[in-house]
Amino acid sequence: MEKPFAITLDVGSSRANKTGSWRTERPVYVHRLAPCGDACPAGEDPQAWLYPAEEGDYETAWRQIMAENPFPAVMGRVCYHPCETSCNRAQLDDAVGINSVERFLGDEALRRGWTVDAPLPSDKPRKRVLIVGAGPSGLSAAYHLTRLGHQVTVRDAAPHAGGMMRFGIPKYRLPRDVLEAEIDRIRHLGVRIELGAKVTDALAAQREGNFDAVFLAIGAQLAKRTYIPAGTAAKMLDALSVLRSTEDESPPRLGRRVVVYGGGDTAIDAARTARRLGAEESIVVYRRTRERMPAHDSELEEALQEGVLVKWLSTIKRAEADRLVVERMELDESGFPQPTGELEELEADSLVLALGEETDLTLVEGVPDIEVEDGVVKVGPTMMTGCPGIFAGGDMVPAERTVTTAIGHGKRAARNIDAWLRGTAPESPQPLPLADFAHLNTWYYADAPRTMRPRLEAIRRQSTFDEVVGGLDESNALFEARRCMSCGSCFACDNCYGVCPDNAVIKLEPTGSYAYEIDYDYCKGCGLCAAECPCGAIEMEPERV
Amino acid sequence: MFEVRIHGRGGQGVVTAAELLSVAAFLEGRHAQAFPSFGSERTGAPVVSFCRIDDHPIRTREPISEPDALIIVDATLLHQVDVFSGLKPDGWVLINTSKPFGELRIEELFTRFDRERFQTVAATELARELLGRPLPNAALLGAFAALTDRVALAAVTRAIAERFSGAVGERNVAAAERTYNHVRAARGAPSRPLLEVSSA
Amino acid sequence: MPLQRVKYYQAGSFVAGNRLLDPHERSVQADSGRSNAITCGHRACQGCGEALGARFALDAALRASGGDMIAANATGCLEVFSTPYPETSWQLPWIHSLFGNAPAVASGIAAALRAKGNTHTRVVGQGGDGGTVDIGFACLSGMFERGDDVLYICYDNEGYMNTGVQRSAATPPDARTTTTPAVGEHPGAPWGQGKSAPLIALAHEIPYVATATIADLRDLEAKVEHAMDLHGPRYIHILVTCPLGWGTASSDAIRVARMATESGLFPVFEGEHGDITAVTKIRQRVGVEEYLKLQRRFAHLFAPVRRENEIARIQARADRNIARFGLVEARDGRPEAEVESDTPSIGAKGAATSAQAAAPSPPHRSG
Amino acid sequence: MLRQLEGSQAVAEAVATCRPEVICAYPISPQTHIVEGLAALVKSGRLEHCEFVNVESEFAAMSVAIGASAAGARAYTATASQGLLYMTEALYNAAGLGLPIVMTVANRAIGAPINIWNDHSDAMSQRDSGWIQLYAESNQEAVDLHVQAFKLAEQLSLPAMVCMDGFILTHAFERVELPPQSQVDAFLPAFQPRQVLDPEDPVTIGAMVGPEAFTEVRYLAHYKQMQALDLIPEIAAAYETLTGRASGGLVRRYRSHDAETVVVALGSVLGTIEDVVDELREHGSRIGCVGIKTFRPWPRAEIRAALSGARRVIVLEKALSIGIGGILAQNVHSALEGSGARIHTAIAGLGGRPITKASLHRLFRAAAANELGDTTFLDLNRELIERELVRQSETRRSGPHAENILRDLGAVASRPV
Repeated sequence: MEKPFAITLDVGSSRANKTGSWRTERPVYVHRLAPCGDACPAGEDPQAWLYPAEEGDYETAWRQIMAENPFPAVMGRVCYHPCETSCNRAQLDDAVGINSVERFLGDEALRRGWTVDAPLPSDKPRKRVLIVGAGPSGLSAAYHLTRLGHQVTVRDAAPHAGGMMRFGIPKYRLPRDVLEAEIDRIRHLGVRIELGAKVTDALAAQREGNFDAVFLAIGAQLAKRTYIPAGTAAKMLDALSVLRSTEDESPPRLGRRVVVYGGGDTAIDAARTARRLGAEESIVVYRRTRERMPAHDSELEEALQEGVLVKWLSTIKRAEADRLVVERMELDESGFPQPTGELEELEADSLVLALGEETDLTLVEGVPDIEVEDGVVKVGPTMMTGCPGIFAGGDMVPAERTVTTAIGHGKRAARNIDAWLRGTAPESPQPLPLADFAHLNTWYYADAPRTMRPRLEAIRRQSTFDEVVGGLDESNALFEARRCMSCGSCFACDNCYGVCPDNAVIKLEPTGSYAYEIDYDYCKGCGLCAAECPCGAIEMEPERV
Repeated sequence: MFEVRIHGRGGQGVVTAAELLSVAAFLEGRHAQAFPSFGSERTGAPVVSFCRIDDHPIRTREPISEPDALIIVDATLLHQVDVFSGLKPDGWVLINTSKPFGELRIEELFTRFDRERFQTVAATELARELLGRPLPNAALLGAFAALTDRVALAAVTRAIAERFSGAVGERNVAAAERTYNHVRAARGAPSRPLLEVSSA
Repeated sequence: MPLQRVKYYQAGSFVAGNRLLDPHERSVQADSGRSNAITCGHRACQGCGEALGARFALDAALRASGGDMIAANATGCLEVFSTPYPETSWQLPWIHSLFGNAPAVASGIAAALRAKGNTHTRVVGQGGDGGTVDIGFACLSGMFERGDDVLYICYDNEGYMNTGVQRSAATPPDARTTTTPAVGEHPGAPWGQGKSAPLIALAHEIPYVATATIADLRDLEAKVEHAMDLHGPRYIHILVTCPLGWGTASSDAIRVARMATESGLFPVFEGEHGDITAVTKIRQRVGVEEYLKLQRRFAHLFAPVRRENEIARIQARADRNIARFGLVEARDGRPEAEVESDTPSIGAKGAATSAQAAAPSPPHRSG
Repeated sequence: MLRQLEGSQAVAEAVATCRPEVICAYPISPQTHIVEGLAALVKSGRLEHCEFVNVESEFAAMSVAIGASAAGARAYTATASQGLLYMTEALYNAAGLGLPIVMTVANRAIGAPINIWNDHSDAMSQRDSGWIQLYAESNQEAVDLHVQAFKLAEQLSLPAMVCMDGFILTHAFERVELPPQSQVDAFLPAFQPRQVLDPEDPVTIGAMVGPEAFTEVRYLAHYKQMQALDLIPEIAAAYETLTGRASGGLVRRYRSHDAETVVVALGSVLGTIEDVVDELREHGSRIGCVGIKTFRPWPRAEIRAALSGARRVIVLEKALSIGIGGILAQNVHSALEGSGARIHTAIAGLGGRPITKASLHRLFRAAAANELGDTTFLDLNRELIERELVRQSETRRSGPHAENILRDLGAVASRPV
């Protein structure tokens, strides 16, 4: 139409006016490390696999886990999930049930028979690696090394693979078929596992099999001892052998009243096992208080629910056939238990000692330059011992003795062994800034309390070795996955796109690393996008003026 | 040019009377201009309206200050308002009243005006009788036509009929004819059949 | 379009978008094909709540009308920053006439469309609180009572910001403006003045009245969409924050609006034909102090001396809203008004109970 | 068709034949009968496709008209006096936006003191609003001007105001020829807006314009209005060939060609003046009259030409610009600059005071006898004024300007009728 001058204008013409020049700060999309990933000893990034899980793409999610950890189903059962302890959502309502989702994915993979492939034969020469110990650490290393294209042989003295996962963790926490299935998956990758093959001399074994590198992961199976005056009739066992023999077909006879001496997870496992073996009374005697008990809370809780009793601040002075003499302790100002001299008697048919385990280091005795301290082998950041080509990990190196840590060691060792074998520098990725709670705008997260995993009613637990903790069905696994706040990582919620008063956020096609782009021609730098980003994935940077 | 001034009170149809008169003249093919004494008078207040009739287009817009004829719709105004102001010596005066002249106490006027040109008519009474309402317009205009002979009864009745449709119109027409004949009779002229109206 | 409410955050009603929903179920502001009724390059201040509110509202209206819409705009910030010659930010047919006549101009447009037998093109009038609540109020009321087919949207930033932050009838008590300066014995805007335009609109018994804020854009969109489903006069009153006039950080624009509702100072409700039909419950109740402290226009309440009485008065004002409108869901599910207060709830019983769940998400609607 | 009609009714009928699509109405005397008439025409269905909007004020009336016109509808409204002032802001806006709204102004005085009767103070107060102002001399001309006004306004995309004297014309019954619908349809095409709010082709109307372009916008507005000076005569001529009636135009001369004294005036008083001119001519005085039909834009050249032969010009006007005097007179002055003609201003008919032939006779004779001052207040009650001014000067001494007014007091001071 023939428009009057100046009074009537063509629509949208203000795009000629680049208001970006007003800006003193510019919004920038960033990626921060979520606390869960930061806390995972196995180096998983839970958020990364929860993301596809939210969309119901479970296989992708599972493969994300498998890139870091070959034992999702096991993890989903035995991991003490530090990820959940550090989860930001815990400060809002409850932590996201990362562990239960991981278990759901692990089980889903087993149910559907998803497998991972070994890498295609590449031009780089295959190296031979010997791994001593078929526990979590060894198998994890074997898995990763194989996927990195190496030829791996695993040797273990035991008749079955799994190490502590099998002999240290009772069935009711980790059903064996699940364990077997995940180990088989590793076998099928082409890992050679030789059982009942004890390695007594690491160097010799390397020479004979001319392996290019060795990874030692034999764990710690020697029960620690302490001197307790005991009558001849007194029945004393150590926790590991109780658990181990429970695994065989000849369970130990413990009697009606069992006392377990110690405060670690093994002690609790032994006490719970005792209940299942028919003990009417299963009492844990521990010399400190609950706060100082090394055993994980969830374990203790379940034990107490099962009727296990704990005698705090007590040490055992003497053991008789049917009774124990116990001394009451009290903590001094430095928090150490001191004897009080007050004695009392405790009826017991057997005493199970769970005072920790030690590593049998005979196989490294001949190895030069290896440093041993406090009964464990010292390793560097690359998991290599003082002796070039000899790496070590798991319970036999200084670290928290959990399956997850061991699996983490295995992965780290594998990647470094690969680097060492190829004569390249060991990997050292730039650590991302942490996405702590302060970075989030939690208003945007709907109230969604955690779904509790179904518990077997306590009564059934006391008599059977059925699995105590059930899994999630798909709907509540999905729900749990969607409770993830995606801390520090854009989840394409469109808030920035929606709240920009200047329409200066461009929404990109779903492909590409970021979902959006700032149009700096028009962005005035008001900071609304950053303030209203739920997950702290936008940062305001001062403009260079 | 023939100029008529109509005096009455708000609500008595003074303005309508002037309009009808102008329409009657228009229907005879002549030029006419009717307008009220502009204002916001309310019911009961003395009001004036004007009507000019001519054979040529009327240009002037001034109020009529020297009328050729007066219609006094409300006799109580005779001694309240100077209704006769500017009336031409030979001007016509039609007064709506049932009283005889004697009771109007206007004898002194006849020193200045022609007694013969004064006429009373009981228009309101007639309206009450015929219309059931005291609206004397039609009756007055019939009488005015008879008195002044400046507009034909036929034109008056047609103007009335155009303004008031149906039974109301017929009764008003009847009222106009009654007073027309009454006045002619009173003035000694034979009542005659309605004239043909020259088409406008 | 019925709004899907999934409890999970990605699909929840609190974020603009949701990669887990079908595109047609996503909010207008999440749609990469949204109309951007007011586009880039306008000269609004950083973090302008009005620019934001206007795009939310008009994009939603445009989508509802299939792009077949005309807007009339009152004088004010919105008009000035969007159309300085030679550029305009509007992308729909838009007219600015005067400060006080936007509702009447809209009426005229609607009348023209009626006369031309055009039943499809929709008309929206809009202005700030000054143009609506003050100088344009007679025209607004006239538009209401005549039943003209116009959706009128008031962007309420609680003052005359365009002219430099003077008091309007929508300025809250104690707020500092340049005509109610923070000096003297009673600094800031006086008590016992001002009016509630939404409630007055409701009193016209028009088909639809709603309040909303830029802090809950899905709710805002849902209300605009519902209003567009109806005909006759409709009124939506949107609280839009003004970083300049309120003395807030530009990045706080939405946060402050959220506080306004969560404190109870700005009740979010809907009404039809004179009755309140729905109330948005407070989700995370906060004291007014948290809200006031974000704004320099209330700074004189906290320094140099803390004015306890004033703060308490404002809190009482919020509490009264909470009681009157039933803004808080009590334990037993009954609105707090009925439980804890003897103030008669002005929302019909139905209103309070038919209100949405604890989250500030729009009520379910179809069509 | 010839009819004996009230002016307001005639205008209502004429406006209806122009097929307006939106009519806004807010009552004010003496405009009421016009919108009442239109309301009936719309309600009865005789005027189709038209929305009659009862608004809450004149401000709203003009605003609704603005919206309607911007949306492409032919919009009409009517007002007077205080109403016109109340819509002033919107009035300027309609002109600024170039919206071809047509409005009848039933001219009436402005208070205080409140006064409902006729003069031109209302329209004159809006002479700078950017609206075209046409003044009707009779109801016939009022009818014809409305039809022409729509054509003019829409051709220029400018609003136009048809001014007719309140009561004197609006309430007067007289013979009027109403143009038949077919004639109006032939003369006035459907409204083709120059700019329109159309979702198919969206535009922003009413942008904010700063110093960089405002002067140009204003210049163009002025330029556009001045185009009416060419267009109005064309339209009037076209209308005359169609209807055979000479109405409107810029100025109308009456026996002024050989006149020494020429009276200049606006609106319905022209008829009375023409009568007086004729009467004076019979006594041999060479007097004539020039009627201004278009006051805005100001037809400077035409008026200068029309008054070229005059030795004496008497500007008779129904408005007073307090603090300076005549408004029309100032405009005439500007047109006659350097012509040497003596110009008298006669302020008459304020607040409905009748302008009688008698008074005009006295005025014109006084002029002929060189007894007329620069500014005369026709029929001013001199005794009353002097008494009042003296009383004031006694209580508080006024300056020499006030004294001058005493001296200026019309040489002619006759008793009002």
